[in-house]
Amino acid sequence: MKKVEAIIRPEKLEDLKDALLKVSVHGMTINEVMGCGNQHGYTEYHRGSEVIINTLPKVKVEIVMVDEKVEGAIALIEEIARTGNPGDGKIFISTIDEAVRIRTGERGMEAI
Amino acid sequence: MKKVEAIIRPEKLEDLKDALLKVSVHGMTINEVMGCGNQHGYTEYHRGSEVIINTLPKVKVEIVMVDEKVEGAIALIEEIARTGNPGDGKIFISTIDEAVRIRTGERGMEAI
Amino acid sequence: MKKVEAIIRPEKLEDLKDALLKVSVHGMTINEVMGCGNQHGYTEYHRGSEVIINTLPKVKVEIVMVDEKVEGAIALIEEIARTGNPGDGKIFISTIDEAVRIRTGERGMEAI
Amino acid sequence: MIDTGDTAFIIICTAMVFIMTPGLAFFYGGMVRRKNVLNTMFMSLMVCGVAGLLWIVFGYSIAFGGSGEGAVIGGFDRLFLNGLTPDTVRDGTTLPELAYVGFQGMFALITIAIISGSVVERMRFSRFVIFVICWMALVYAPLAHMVWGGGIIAQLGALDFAGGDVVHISSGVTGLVLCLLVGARRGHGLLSYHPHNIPFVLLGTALLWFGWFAFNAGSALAANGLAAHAFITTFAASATGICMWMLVERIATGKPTLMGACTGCLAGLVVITPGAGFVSVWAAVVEGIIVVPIVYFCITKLKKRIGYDDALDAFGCHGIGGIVGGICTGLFTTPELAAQEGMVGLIYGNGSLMLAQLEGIGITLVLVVVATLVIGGLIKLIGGDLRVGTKEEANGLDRGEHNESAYPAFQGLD
Amino acid sequence: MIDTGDTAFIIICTAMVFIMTPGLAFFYGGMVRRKNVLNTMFMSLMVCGVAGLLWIVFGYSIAFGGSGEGAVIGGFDRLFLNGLTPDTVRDGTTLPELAYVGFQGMFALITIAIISGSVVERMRFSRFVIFVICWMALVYAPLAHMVWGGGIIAQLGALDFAGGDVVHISSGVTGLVLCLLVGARRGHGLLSYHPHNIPFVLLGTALLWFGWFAFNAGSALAANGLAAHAFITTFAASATGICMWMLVERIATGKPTLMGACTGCLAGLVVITPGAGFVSVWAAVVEGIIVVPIVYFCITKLKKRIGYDDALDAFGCHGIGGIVGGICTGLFTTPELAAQEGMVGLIYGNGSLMLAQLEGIGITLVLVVVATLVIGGLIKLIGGDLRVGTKEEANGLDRGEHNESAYPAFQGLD
Amino acid sequence: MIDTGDTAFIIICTAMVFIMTPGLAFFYGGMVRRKNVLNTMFMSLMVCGVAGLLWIVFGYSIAFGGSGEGAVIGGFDRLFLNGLTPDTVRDGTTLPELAYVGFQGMFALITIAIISGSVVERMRFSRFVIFVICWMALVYAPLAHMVWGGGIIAQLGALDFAGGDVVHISSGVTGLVLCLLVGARRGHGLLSYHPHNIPFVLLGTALLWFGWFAFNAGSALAANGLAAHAFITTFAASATGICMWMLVERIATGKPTLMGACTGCLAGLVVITPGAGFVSVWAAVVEGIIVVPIVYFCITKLKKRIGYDDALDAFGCHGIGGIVGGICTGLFTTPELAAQEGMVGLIYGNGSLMLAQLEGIGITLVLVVVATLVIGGLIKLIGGDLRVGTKEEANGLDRGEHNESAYPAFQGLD
Ligand SMILES: Nc1ncnc2c1ncn2[C@@H]1O[C@H](COP(=O)(O)OP(=O)(O)O)[C@@H](O)[C@H]1O
Ligand SMILES: Nc1ncnc2c1ncn2[C@@H]1O[C@H](COP(=O)(O)OP(=O)(O)O)[C@@H](O)[C@H]1O
Ligand SMILES: Nc1ncnc2c1ncn2[C@@H]1O[C@H](COP(=O)(O)OP(=O)(O)O)[C@@H](O)[C@H]1O
Repeated sequence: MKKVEAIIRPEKLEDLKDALLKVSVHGMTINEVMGCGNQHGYTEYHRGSEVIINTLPKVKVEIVMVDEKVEGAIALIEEIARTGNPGDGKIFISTIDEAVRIRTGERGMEAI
Repeated sequence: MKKVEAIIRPEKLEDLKDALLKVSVHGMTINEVMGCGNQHGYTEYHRGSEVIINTLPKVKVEIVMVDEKVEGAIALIEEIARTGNPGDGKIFISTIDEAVRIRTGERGMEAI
Repeated sequence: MKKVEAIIRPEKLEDLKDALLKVSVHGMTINEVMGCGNQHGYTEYHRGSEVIINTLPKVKVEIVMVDEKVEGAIALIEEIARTGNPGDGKIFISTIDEAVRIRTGERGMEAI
Repeated sequence: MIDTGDTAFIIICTAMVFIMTPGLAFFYGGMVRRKNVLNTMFMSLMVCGVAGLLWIVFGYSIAFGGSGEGAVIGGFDRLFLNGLTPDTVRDGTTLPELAYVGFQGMFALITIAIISGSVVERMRFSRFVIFVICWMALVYAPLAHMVWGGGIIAQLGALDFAGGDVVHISSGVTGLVLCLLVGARRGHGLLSYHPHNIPFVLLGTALLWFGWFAFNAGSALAANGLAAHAFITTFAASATGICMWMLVERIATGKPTLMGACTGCLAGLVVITPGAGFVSVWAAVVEGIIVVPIVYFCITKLKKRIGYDDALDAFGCHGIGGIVGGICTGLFTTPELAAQEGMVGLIYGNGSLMLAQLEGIGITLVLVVVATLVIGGLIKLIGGDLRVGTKEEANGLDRGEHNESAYPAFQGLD
Repeated sequence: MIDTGDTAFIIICTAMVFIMTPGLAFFYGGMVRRKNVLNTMFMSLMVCGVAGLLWIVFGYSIAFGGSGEGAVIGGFDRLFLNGLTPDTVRDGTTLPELAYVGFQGMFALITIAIISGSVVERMRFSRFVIFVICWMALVYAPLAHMVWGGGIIAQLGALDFAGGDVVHISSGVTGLVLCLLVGARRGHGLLSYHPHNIPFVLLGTALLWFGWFAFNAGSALAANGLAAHAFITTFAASATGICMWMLVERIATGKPTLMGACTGCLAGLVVITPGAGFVSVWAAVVEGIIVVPIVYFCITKLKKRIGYDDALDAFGCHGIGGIVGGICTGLFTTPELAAQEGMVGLIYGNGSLMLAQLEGIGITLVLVVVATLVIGGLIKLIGGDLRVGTKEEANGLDRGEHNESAYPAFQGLD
Repeated sequence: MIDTGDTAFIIICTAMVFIMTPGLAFFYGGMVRRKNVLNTMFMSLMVCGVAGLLWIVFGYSIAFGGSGEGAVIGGFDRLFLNGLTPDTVRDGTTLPELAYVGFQGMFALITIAIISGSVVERMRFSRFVIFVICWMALVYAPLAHMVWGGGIIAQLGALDFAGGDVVHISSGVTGLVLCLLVGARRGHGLLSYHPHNIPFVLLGTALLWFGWFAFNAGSALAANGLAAHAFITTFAASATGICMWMLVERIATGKPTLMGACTGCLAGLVVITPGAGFVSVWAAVVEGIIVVPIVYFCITKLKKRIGYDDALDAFGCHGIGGIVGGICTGLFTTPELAAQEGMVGLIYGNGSLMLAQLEGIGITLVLVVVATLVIGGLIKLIGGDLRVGTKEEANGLDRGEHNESAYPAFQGLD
C-alpha cells in the first residue's frame, strides 16, 4: 500500500475531493498546512509597516491506496490541481506497511 | 522503528492519550484533521439552504515506536477508539528510518 | 528521497525557516500540532479549578529532500531548535518513494 | 425651545444607531469565508467614513436643507452644515438641529452598508467606494427628502416611521440590482459557501438589535410615549421573528438554527420599521408572523430558482422585508396613532393609506432601480470590471484587495 | 405626568439591559467547548425571542397588571398589553407605562437566560424551550409581582432594588435544581472541560457590565441622584470584585487569570444588585470584598465536593451571590436611603429589615425549588429525557441539536 | 437644581465611556500574537478594577475635591466619596455630583488602559499593576485637577474639551517612556509581529468610537446644543480620519487596509478630543485631514528610525494625535464657541490661546515624563525587572503570567 500525500491550493480542495471520491477512492484525510517554496510570498501591511508573508496557506490531502491506483491518482491530482503557476504544490508517495480499520479490525487492503 | 498513525474520533482522544501514556509510550504528536470516508456526512442548514458536510472532524495521533510495541498499540487503539459505527477511523503503519531527539542529539530507539 | 519531519517549539519556527531556506532547501510544509512527551505540561486554572494541560503546542515542519542533504538538515535543526530543556522535539526521517511537482509534472529529485 | 430630555434621548439614540453599522460588519463578516472577512467588514467601515463625511459635506443639505418645499431634494444651503450653531433648533422638534443632523446621518450609514451584503466576496473595493459616493448623492439623500423632508412621498400621505422605504427597500433592491450587474460568485450554484464564524453573526445581530431600538424609538424624535410604543412594537416584532423562524425551520428541516433565528429576528425588525409608531402591539406580533415565512421562502427557494447571487441576502431580508412592512403599515395603522385623520390601515376600513403606501413603495423602487443601473453601468463603462479577477477571487479578497489577512497569527506559529 | 428626562433615561436603559442577554450568550458561549458553542449561545437568543414574546402576551399582566393588591400575581387585564396607549403613565412614576413594560421585560430575559448556564452541553434544546415557557408563567412573572408589584415579599418590607431575589437567586437556584434533574455531563469529574474562547468571555463580561449599570441605575425609575448613587455603588462593587478575585487567585494558585477577574466582576455586580440604591458607597466596596471569597469557595471547592455539575456556575455566581447580596442589604441599608422609616441595616441597630430580607429569600427559595421540580419533573414525565443522547453529546450539541457548526470555514479550506 | 434630561444624558454617557476600556482590550488584544492575547486584554480589565476602585477611594477627591483653588491637586475631603449624597449637586452643573464622579471616573480608566499598548507582550503584569496605582495617584488625578478642576493649566486659559492633555497626551507619552524603560520585545526589528485577530481590532474600534461620542458630547455636561455640536465634530473628524488613512495607504502601499482604516478613525477621534466643543465642523474635517499623515509618518517611519518598541502605538496614536489636537484647538477655536472672550484660534487673529495651549501641553509633558521615570525607576529598583523572562516571553505571557490560554478548545480536540 502507498500513501499519496498531495499538498495543494486550498481552493482546489472541493474539486479534488469530488473527483477522487468518484474514482473509487474510499477515504482521505485532509489537513490545513502552511507552505513555503518557489511561490513567492506576498507583502502585508500592518498599520503601514511591511510584513513579508512567505508561508502560504495550503491543504494537505492524504490518501492511502493500493499500489495500482497510485498513478491514476497522481494523474487526477495533476489534472485538477494544476494552474501552471508556482505554488500548485507537490505529491509525495511513500510506503505504508499496514493499515487497520478500527471499526472492524480488518487489515491491509480490506481496511482502506 | 515504526510510525503508527491513528485517525480517530475527536472525543476518543483523551481516553486514548491516557491509555497510551500508561503503556510506556513516551510521546505522541496530535493533529486536528478532517476526514472523509464511509461515514456519511451530515447536512447543515444555513438560512434554510442545505449544505452537505462530507468531511468530518477527526484527530490524527502519530506515535513513533519500536517495532515490537506496534501490535500492542494497535490492539489498544482498537479497544479504545472502536464504537462499531462507520467513522471509527484507521491506523496506518509505516517505517521510520531514523529518529533524533533534538535536545540531546540521541538517535534511534534512544530518541523516542 | 527522504522526508525529514521535525517537531519543534513554535517560537523556533521563524529562525528555522530562515536558516533552512538559506541552505538550499527549496520548500517545506508547516503544521500546527499538539505534542505530548517528557516535557511536563503545566496547570491552567479555570475559575480556580485546576486543569492539567499535558499536550503542548508544537510545530511540525516537513521537508522532502535528497538523501545526501539529510544529515546537514538534522545538524541545522539541532543547532537552531535546541534549548536543552525537555520539549525541544524530535526529528523523524522516512523514505519517500516518489515526488511530483504538480505544476510541471516533474518527478523525483527534479520535483523538490 | 430645546428640551434636555428629548435632546439627551436623540443624542444617545444617534450613537446607538451608529453602532448598527459596525454591527452589520460582524453580521456580514461572520457569514463569509475566512478569506473574505476583512473585505466584507471593511465595506461597512468604509461606509462609516466615506458616507459619514459626505453626509456632513452635502448629504444633509440635499435631504433636509432648503425651504422644505422641494419635491425631490432639499437644498444646497446647508453644505458643510453651514449656518447650524449649537442654538439652532430643528423645526417641529425640541432638538438642536445638530442632533437631528447626527441622528439622520447614522441612518444613511446603515442603509448604504446594507447594500454591500449582496455583492461581497467578489466586488472590487474601489468600485464599491465610488458606488457609495454616487448613491449617497443620487439616491439616499433625495429619497430621505422625499419621505422625511417633505418631498413627494410624504405629500402622498405615505407613512414611513423609521425607514421602510428609505432604508430597507432602497438598500435591499439596490443590492439585488447591483449583484446582477456584478455577477455571481465563482462556483455559484455548484459550491456551497460556508460561513466562517457564526458567533460573529450573533454579535452582529445583537448590535443591530440594540441599535434598532434607538432607530425606531428615536424616530419619535422625542422621549415620549410614542417612543416607548415604537420600542415595544419593535421588541414584539423581533421576538416574534425569532420564534417564527425557529418554528419554520423546525417544520422545514427538523431543527432550528442559530443563524436562522438571527435572520428571523432581523426580518421582524425590518418589517416593523415603517410602522413602529403607527401600528398596535398585537399588529407588530402579526407582522412578525407574516414576514418570516415570506423571507424564508425568498431566501431558500426563490433565490435558488431565479439564480441571482444575493450573497448575504440583503435583498431577501431588507428588500422583501421592507416591502412587506410598508404594506403592513397600510394594513394595520390604527386610528389612534395615525399621522393624519383618515389615513388609517385597510383593516380599519379605509384604503387611501394603503394606496399611498403602494405608491411610495413604487416610487422608491423606480428610483433605486434606475439610479443603481445608471451608476453601476457608468462605473463599469468608465472604470472597467466591477469585480476582481478570478485568481483574486480564488485567493480571497482580503489578500487581493487589501494585502491583509484576518487571523494572521491565529495558528500560533510564533 | 411624563418627564422627558426620565423617559429618555428608562428607554435607553431598557436597550442597555436588553444587550445583557446577548452578552450572556458570549459569556457562556466562550466557556464551552467548540462543539457546543452555538447551542449555548442559542439558548440565550431563544430566550430573547420566546420569553420576550411571552412577556408581552401575558408576563407583564401577571406581574404588574390588576389592581396591585394581589399577593402572588397581578392580573389578566393587561394581556397583550391591552389598554396601554402611548399616553398611559405608570403609577408612581413619570414614565409612559410602555417604557416600564419594556424595562421590566428585559429583566425577565436576562433572568431566564442565566439559568441555561447550569445545563448547557447536555440539555435538549426543545426541552429547555418548554421549560422557559412554564418558568416564565409560574415563577418569573409571579415573583416579579411579589417583589416589585406589591405582592407578599414587598409587603414584608423586604428590599430588592434591582433584582437579588427576582433575578439572581431565582435563576441561580433554578439552575442548580435543573442541573440535578438533567444530570451531569459525560465524563464529569474525570475530564476537564476547556473553554474554547476566553476573549468571548471578556466580551460577554463587558456587555453584561455595561448593561448592568442601566439595570441598577435604571431601577431608580428616574434620572436622579438615586440613579447616580446606584450607578456608583454598582461600579464600586464590581471594581472591587475584580481586585478581590485577582488577590484570591494570587494567593490560592499564584497567578490571576482573566476568566477569574471576569467572574469576580460578575460576583460584585450580583451582590450589589439588591442593595444598589440602599447602601453606602463604602458598603458596596465591603460587599465586593465579602462576596468574592464565598463565590470562589463555592465554585472551586463546594461544587467539587458535592459533585453537582453546574456547568458554567449559574448557581455559584448568581444563586450564592444573590443570597449574599440580599443579606448584605439587610446589613448595610443606610437610614438616609432606606425605603421605609426604621427598615435599616442591622449595623444601624435594627433587625427587622434583616428579618424581612431572610423571609424574602426564603419565599423565593421555596417557590423556585418547588416550581422547578414540578416543571422539570413533568417535562421529563411527558416528554421523555431532558438530555441528548450519548452520541449527540459526544459529537456536540451544535451538530446534534441544530445541524450547524460554529466555525465551518474557519480552517480556510476553501 | 438637578435636571432630569442632563442627568439622564450624563449617566448614560458614563456607561458608554465605560465600555471604551473593554473596547480597548479588543482593539489591543486583536493586534497581538495569540500567545499574548489574554495578558493584553487583562491589562485593560485590571485597570477597570484597580483604577476604578482607586478613583472612588482617593482619585476623585484628589482631582475634584477641596475648595477648587488648589493649583495641583483638589483635596482630601472626598476620600471614599465622603459626604456625597444623592442630593448633592455638582457646582456649575445641573447634575447630581455622583453622576459627575462616575463620568470622570470612566475617563481615568480609559486613559490608564491606553498606556498598556506600548508595553504589552513583555511587561510583567504585577509590575504594571503597581505602576497603575502610582500613576493614578501621581499623574492622572493631579492632571485632571490641573485641567478640569481649576488647577494651573485651567488658569492659563488652555482649553481641553474632553481630554487632549489629560487623556491622550498623558497616556501616549507615558507609554513611550515606559516602553523605553521596559525595553523592546525579543526579536524587535528582526521579526515582524503578526496580529492574531483583526476582526477584534474592528470590534474594539467600534466600541471605542461608540463610547467616544459620549466622551466628547458628554463633556458638555448637559444635553444641549453644545453636546450635539461636539458629537458632530467628533463624527466629522473620525469619518475624515478613515477616508484619509485609506487615501494615504492607497498612495503609499497601493491598497487600503482595515486595520489602517481603524487606526485612521482613532487618529481622527484623538485629534478632535481637545477641541470638540470649540471648533467648527469644517475645522474638524481639516483636523482629520492633518492628523492622519502625521500619525502615519510617526508609526511607520519615525518609530522604525528611532527604534523604540511602542508595540501597539499608544504613543504614535494618542501621544502624537493628542499634541496635534491641542495645537489645532489653538488654531481653530471659533469666537462663537470660545470659553473666554478673546481666547480664540490663531486663525482668528489672536495668539494668546495658542500660547496657553502650548504651555498646557508643555506642563503635561514635563509632569508625565518625570513622574513616569520616577515611578518606573522606583519599581525597577525595588521590585526587580519590569519584564518577564526570555522563556516566558517566548512561550507567551498568557501562560507565563496567568497560566491560561486564550482558545484552549478552539481546535476541537474534544
Ligand atoms: N521539499 C519540500 N518538502 C515539503 N514540502 C514542500 C517541498 N517543496 C514544496 N513543498 C510544498 O509545496 C508547496 C508548493 O511548492 P512551491 O515550490 O511553492 O511551488 P511549485 O511546486 O509550483 O514549484 C509549498 O508551499 C510547500 O507546502
Ligand atoms: N484511504 C484512506 N486514506 C487516508 N485516510 C483515510 C482513508 N480512509 C479513511 N480514512 C480516514 O479514516 C476516517 C474514518 O474512515 P471511514 O471510512 O469514515 O470509517 P470506517 O473506517 O469506520 O469505515 C476518515 O474520516 C478518514 O479521515
Ligand atoms: N514517540 C513519539 N512519537 C511521535 N512524536 C513524539 C514522540 N515523542 C515525542 N514526540 C513529540 O516530540 C515533542 C517533544 O518531546 P518531549 O518528550 O516532550 O521532549 P524531548 O524530546 O526534549 O525529550 C512532543 O511534544 C511530541 O510532539
